[in-house]
Amino acid sequence: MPEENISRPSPTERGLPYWEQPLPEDKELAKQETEARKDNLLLDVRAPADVNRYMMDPMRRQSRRFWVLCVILAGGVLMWWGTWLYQAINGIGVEGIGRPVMWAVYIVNFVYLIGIGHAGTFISAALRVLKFEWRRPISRAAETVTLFALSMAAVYPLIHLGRVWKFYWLLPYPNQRQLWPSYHSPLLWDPTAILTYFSCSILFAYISLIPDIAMMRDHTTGRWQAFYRIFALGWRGTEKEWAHHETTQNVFSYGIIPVMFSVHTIVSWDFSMALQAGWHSTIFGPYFVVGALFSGTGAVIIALIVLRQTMNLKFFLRPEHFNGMAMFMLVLSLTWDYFYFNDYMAPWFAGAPVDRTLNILLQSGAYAPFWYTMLICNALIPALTLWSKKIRTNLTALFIVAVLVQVGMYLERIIIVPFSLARNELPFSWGVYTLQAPETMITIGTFCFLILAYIIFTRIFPIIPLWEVYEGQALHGLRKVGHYLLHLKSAE
Amino acid sequence: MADIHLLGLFNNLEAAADAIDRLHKQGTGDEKILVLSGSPYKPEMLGRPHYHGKVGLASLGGALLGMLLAAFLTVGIFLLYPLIQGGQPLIPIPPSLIVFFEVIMLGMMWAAFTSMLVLSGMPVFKAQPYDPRITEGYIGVQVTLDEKLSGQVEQAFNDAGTMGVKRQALAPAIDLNFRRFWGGGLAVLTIGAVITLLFFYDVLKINFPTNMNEQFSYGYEQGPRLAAPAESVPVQGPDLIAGEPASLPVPSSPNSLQRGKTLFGINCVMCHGAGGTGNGAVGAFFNPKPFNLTSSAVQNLQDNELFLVITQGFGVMPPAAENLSPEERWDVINYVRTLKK
Amino acid sequence: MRLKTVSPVGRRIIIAVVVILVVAAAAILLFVTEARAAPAQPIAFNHQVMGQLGIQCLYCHNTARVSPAAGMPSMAKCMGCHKVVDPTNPVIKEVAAYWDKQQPIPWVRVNVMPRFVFFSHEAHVNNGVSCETCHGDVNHMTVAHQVVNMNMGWCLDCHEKQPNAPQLIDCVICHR
Amino acid sequence: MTPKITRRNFLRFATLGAGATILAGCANPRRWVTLEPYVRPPEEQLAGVATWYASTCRMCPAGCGIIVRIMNGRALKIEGNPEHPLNQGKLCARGQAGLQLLYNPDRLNAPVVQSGRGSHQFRAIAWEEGINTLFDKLQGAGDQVAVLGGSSMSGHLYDILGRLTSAIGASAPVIYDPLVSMNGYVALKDVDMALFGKAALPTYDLGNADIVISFGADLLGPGLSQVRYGIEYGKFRSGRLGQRGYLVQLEPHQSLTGAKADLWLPVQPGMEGLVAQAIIDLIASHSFASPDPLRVERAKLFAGPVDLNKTAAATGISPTELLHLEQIFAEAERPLAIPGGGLSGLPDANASLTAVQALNFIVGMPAGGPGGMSLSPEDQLSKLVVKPQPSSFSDLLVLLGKMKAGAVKVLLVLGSNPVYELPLQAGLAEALAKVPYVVSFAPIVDETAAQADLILPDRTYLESWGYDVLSPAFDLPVVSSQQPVVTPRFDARSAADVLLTVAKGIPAAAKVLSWTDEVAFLKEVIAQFPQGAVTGDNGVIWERYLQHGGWWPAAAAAPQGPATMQALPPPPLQVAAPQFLGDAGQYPFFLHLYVSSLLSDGRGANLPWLQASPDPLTTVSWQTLVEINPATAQKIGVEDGEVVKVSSPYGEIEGYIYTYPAMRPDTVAIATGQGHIDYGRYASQHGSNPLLLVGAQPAWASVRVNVTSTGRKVKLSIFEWKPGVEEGFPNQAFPGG
Amino acid sequence: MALPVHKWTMIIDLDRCTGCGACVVACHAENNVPVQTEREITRLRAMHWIRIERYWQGAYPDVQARFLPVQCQQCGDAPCESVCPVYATNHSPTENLNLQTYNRCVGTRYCQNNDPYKVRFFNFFDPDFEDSLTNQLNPDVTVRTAGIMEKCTFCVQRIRRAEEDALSRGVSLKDGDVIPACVQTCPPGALVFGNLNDPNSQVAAALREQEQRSFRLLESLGTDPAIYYLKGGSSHA
Repeated sequence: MPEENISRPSPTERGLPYWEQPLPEDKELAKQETEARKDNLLLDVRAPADVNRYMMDPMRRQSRRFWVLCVILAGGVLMWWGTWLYQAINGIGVEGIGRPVMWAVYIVNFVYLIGIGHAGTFISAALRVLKFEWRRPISRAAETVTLFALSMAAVYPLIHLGRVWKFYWLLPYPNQRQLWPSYHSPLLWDPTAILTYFSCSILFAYISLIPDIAMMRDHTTGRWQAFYRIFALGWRGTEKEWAHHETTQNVFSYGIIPVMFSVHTIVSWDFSMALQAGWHSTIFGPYFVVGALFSGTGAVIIALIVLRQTMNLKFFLRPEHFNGMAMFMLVLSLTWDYFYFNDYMAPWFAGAPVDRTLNILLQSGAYAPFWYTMLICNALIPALTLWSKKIRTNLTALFIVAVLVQVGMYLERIIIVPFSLARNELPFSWGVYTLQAPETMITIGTFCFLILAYIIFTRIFPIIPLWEVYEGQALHGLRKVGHYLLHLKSAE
Repeated sequence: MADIHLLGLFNNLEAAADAIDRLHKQGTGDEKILVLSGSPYKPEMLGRPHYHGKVGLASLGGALLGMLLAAFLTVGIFLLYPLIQGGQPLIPIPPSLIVFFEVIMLGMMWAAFTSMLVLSGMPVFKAQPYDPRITEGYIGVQVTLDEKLSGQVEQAFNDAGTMGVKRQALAPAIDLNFRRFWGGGLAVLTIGAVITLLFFYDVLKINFPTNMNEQFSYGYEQGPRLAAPAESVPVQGPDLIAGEPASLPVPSSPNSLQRGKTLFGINCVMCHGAGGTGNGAVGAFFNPKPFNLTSSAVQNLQDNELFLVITQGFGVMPPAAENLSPEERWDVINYVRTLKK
Repeated sequence: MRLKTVSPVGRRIIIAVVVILVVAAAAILLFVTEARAAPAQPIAFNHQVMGQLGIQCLYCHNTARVSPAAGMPSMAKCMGCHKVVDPTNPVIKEVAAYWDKQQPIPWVRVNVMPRFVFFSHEAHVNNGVSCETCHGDVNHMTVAHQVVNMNMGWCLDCHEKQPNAPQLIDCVICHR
Repeated sequence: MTPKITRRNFLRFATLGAGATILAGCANPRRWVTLEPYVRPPEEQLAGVATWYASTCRMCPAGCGIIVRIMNGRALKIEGNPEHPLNQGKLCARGQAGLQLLYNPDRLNAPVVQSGRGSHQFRAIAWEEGINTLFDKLQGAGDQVAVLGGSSMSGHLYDILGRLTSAIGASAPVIYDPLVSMNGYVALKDVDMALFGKAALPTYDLGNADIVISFGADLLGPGLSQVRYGIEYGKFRSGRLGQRGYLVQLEPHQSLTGAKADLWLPVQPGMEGLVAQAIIDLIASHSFASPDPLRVERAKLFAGPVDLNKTAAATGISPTELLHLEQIFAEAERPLAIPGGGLSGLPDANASLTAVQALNFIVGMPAGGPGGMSLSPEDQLSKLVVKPQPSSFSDLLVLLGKMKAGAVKVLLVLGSNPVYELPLQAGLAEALAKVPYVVSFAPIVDETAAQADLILPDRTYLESWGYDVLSPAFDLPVVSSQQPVVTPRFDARSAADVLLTVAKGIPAAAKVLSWTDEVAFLKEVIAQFPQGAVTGDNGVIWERYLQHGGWWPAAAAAPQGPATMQALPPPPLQVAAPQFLGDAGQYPFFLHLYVSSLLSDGRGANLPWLQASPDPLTTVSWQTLVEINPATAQKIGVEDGEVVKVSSPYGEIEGYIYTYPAMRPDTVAIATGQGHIDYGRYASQHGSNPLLLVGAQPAWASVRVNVTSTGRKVKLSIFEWKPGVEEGFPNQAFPGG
Repeated sequence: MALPVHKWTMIIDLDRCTGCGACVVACHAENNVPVQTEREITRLRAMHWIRIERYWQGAYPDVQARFLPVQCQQCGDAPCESVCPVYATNHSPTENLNLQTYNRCVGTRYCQNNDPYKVRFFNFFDPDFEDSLTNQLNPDVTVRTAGIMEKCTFCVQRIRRAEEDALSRGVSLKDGDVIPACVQTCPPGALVFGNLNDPNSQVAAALREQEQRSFRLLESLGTDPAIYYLKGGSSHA
């Protein structure tokens, strides 16, 4: 990985940067400030040079375990491609679907991954709009989750096509047939929304990445420098550049939030537009959005914890971040409870025949284990644990909770897609879905790709937006109020 | 004397601000000064005027483009090939609204990104006055002015406590690479689009392998053509039954005569001639010559005999059974009767 | 340290892309020739001669009037005339050879259409669509070849012009 | 369907990548496909235009008229012949599937000799060699030749066989297959002979009846004539506006007819006769306001003392129900009693059948009027044409005895598959072992052909000539014509032609069989017919006869009136409860053997369409089910899809449990048809053959069995979602109301 | 000249239907519907464009089977159409049929999810027809390959053939000129087919007479099916 190439100014040179001023003489103040700095990144000022090093050192040094992991994941990806080829050659029948359950794991993965892809943008955009300062170090890690989750989610509709080699018929391109795709169908609202969301997420992530790529360019030599130079686009950090940079980021932040909401609403419409018990519900839009944010936040927490432990980012990722994210997840969990209760209550009360059949199936029937597990993981566990700050800041506990949330949300999608499809108005055509090897392998393979891409990304690009950290640190100061020391943004 | 760039580096904000103030005192205008930093500072911090970008405006324009595209995707497509689905109106409003929203947002954000690059002159691949330490927290103050004034500028920098000054000759005002990048990019896109369209419209035709363009079933004229079972009789019944006179004469109605005329034109004229006088172009090859259908020799024949001739041929005359169904043969016979002089 | 000038990467990219496109286009041209070329027929049949003698298309391809398929004339029909007409012609000798062996001539289809398209000759021929509309001026072709690549858009162009267009662009008109 | 990589798959694979696409595009092998003209165009065969040929269906003995859609010389679709008096354009599932018999991939493409019976070591030979071998063997055998045939054999073949055997002094051909025996053709004829003085199959005017009591007769199933009774049933239900017949079905296991009945009574197996007799006795003793006072008089001829409670206890039909039945029957205007084929499988078959037929006698036969039972009029043609007459099982045993005694040198098997169809007890195996030479004419190697030394593959009915005298013919005596609708696709020759050729060499036979081929023979036979409805104005014109699909008179002959019947003294009537074979303790369940409505007696098992179509009542395909009442299943602790062993005193088979709500708890029902070991790829290795459970054939309906679980379970290849259907509609209401 | 607009309609008399299954096989023969093996059927992949649903009514001994033939209802307002992203299934304004264009289908299988009658069948694999069995395949109907959804079309190939012939002969279709394979073969005449726009057609007459018995399957969904069922009558004695 990239090598240093420049001489760093020594602190002994005259005129230290203002943030390297020594601590106050007053012991009490000094103690308070050190305490505060431990928890709050913005108060723990370091020279940008050191910050750069904190970020770049773990990027340079790869343990053997890392490479082994990469090889294993790559194997998983190959398995996915092989299985996909096998499925394409023989027909989709290698999957376990049959009448009337025509959609199964592939769609479940699609919905789940789209959901994962939501938190990233939300954290970096919404929290930016709301000027949450603690978002700064974690925003890029979250955005990256979005990128790769979305790229995998976008693959699943193709995997589940019966004739994948005809996928281009779903695109609105002029052709000799004079025949276009039909925008009557939710299946075309989907790609439109996902295209918007995916491309804009990429651009959004890239925009905030440019100054840091410039940093990498300045700190590397040879091929790597050429590589970074291309992507830095000649960034120098002039006022003009910074000004455009900020406006663009604001445009994206404000623009991408409604898109994000629309995307998962439209995904939910794939189901709620259908005349299918368990699907045909008006609450599905917000219900899916919240579910998505819920699982997405969990996924980001998992990513952050892993990053912090493996890449030694203790300087950037501090308890305050996990605390905030965990609180956020708790709120989402409660919201999810609310929406799910809505979605459950109406059919229960109305007691439409098929809905009742379905409810019985979930509560006391064959699918009861899944249903109860889902409720426990999504509602019970977060509500019980995340109240205490101890748990919120205890990474192990938080990690376990986040993983359980993932399990719960995945089960939720399974219950919605294949389980609902198993029942309809004519009992003669009821059915069941049985999982088969191919879709299992494809699922595993795609998740391998997701992880592989993520960890390689973290080794090539700074996973922490360093310039934002500077900004945060530069624009903040300390003020003493009585004996308490509080931090504030400097005058704007 | 040519202008040059002078880049003064400062390791803290105050020093940079100080330097800029000194430059101002020397009468160097803000337009000549440029500040480089590793993280965004408010220009006011350095006593610089605020800069107003046009990115917002550009993104509005993008939104408009998006709206046009959306209009085509929905209304345009629905009208181009009007197919009814599920009892919905030809142009369903709510789905169209979804598409409008998404594509407008798409246009807005893409425009914002592009305009950010273009407005700030990126990408730029030429050498610029720069120092890597700027991403280490240093502040760079770049002054562009006449070379002979460089002395006092350096003086100002030193007084403000610079960490070093870099001089660089002025680069050409316009960046060729910049033009190449955007122009070339556009060119590639257009060329690509045009060529793909040629394919899409079969102007350049690929025999794209399609499922089902070959079938398991035997096509209408696909070999091997199997003969009909010998001696079996189809439901339509045989044309001629041994010992039975050919039955079912079609009465000579105007319709029948009209059909007969057409069929005569297709099947008989080339030998028997338009007037049936036996002077057809193909007939010339035959020996004996084709009969003159207007002659009494022909006209005196019974209907059944004519039917037999048409069905089985006569002498060198080939049979017409393959071309004419029994009813059609009667039509022709009716027409031939009208040729009688 | 000194500043390096950056090599014009953009130009390289452009050149690479253009080269690829040119190669692709060249490759495609091969298929164009292949797709439109007249196939080699077992018998060097010459429509022009028949046209000059004023023989109607529907005499040989008679089922076009009554059936979806245009129909190839039976060997009996060929020999019906050619027993007498120009029997010494070498081409007709070949036909006679097939006839003596009582084998059908494996004619090669010129106007190919996928089997999932159900074009009906009778519906067109009996409703004022002339053979030339789709097959070109075969009467003056020495070697029959495809004049239009019959794709869906080409069919639609005509169907949309018809008075009962909204019905004629129905999918079921061609696809079953 | 095991996924396999075909060329199409390869193309699809190629199109996955664009680069591969271009390659596949230029390498697309069939860019130019050939067009093949006819050398000599057959009359009426234009490219893309369908031709229709009329013929006769041979999938069962009923003999419906069919028309076949031919395009490009290939048979594409079979439909009923709308002109045909029997089926009036309609057809059943088996008739529709005949095409797959014609194009069955397992058909023999040449005569074969087998080295070692059952070895499947077949050697293809030339037809001349085959025919010569047969000729030599026949000559060597002298009069020690036996013929075993199936009931759906063409009449002219049966005629030729008859003449051949009688000429060489051999015994007449034996016609046997389970379909006719399980539908009681023979027994019914005997009973009609005894009762009405005419050995003909009864026909029931279901369409015009108002009260129908069916004693286990599955009219709507593969019985006497599924199609005709289907049509009649349509009339019976709503043919006459406002009128709707009332159908009572007595049977232990609900059949299609039971499902459509207005009243379904699960009678104890074998007790239908008792019910019939009880009704007679009641009619004699009561005097309801019968439209016809004669009925009571006639009833008295048969009546004996009646003990309702005893009958009720024996039959499982409560006294009130018996009274109800008697009342509606006696009071009805045009009542009808129909005996089921199952009765013929009882030890005292004739008594039961007589009891039921006596009911029809009592209500009186129609004098030209609608409704009631009449006797099939096919005998009006007996002078001109022959119909394969099913032999009784005793005749079959006689033949087997001769074979065992070594008195048969050559055995010819045509259109029948005894090795599969006969129970082990019949001792066919050792009988065959005693026969030096066995010749089979099966187009597909079935179990019997696998035991033959020489197979001369016959043509399937769509490729061959023949005629069929309809039996039961309803109101018209009909001869249905059979002609090839396609040119033979496989190198098979019609058995009749083969026999005619062989007969040339045998002096005795040559005298009586002088025709060059079967067509000449048929033309001669048909020419003697009187003027018919569609066969031409003066005499019978062969072409018209073929064109319209047969010969039948223009007007219906008057059905047999009551007068002819009263002349006979009715036989004494005593129906006894049947003795079931097998000890009730060891074999607790009655075995209810029924003919599968799709595979019939197993002859349909090699047709994929019939195999894969769901059975109407269980919706299961490809498998053999052991149907038991859910309560019973719970009692003996088995559930759906469990593999069980069904054992009778005579044998045991394996089957899959299917809990069937509409059957008696003390009964086990199994359908025939599956369990082939040969007979083509679609038939073999599917299910098991319930005929192995049956002992001495006459009593095939009176066997007890036991069901024991093997512990294994399988997935039923079932179309319905069984739990859902048992759960009922979510809103608990059948859409039909 | 505008083509005549037909409203093809089928009437299914549940009282007449004997569940014999002739229609099922007739449909296989006419429409090249592939045969599913035992293994595929156990995986819930049976394929029959028309199926006879059998339900049980009552409890032993008063239990009876009820037959309900179900095929594509050719809805006037079909839920399955509007969800197809490629117009593979859409509504024919001329025939008033719910069309399935096999060669356009990409196999999203959304239509089957959204089809309340579950009468659409998906080709999970390529059909395998034994060599000689291909002789029987109907050249007027496309043989579907893997990944394609298929369903009952009211034998639209027969409808089109009749219309093309009528058009080329300059005559108009009469009632009974077109009947699907299932209707043609049904022995008890439980199925009746015709053009409802023609007041003299058999279906129109039957609907007028039997109106009190007629209902449509899952009518409450508002799909406007083109198949009318006649309730099973009942008689007492």
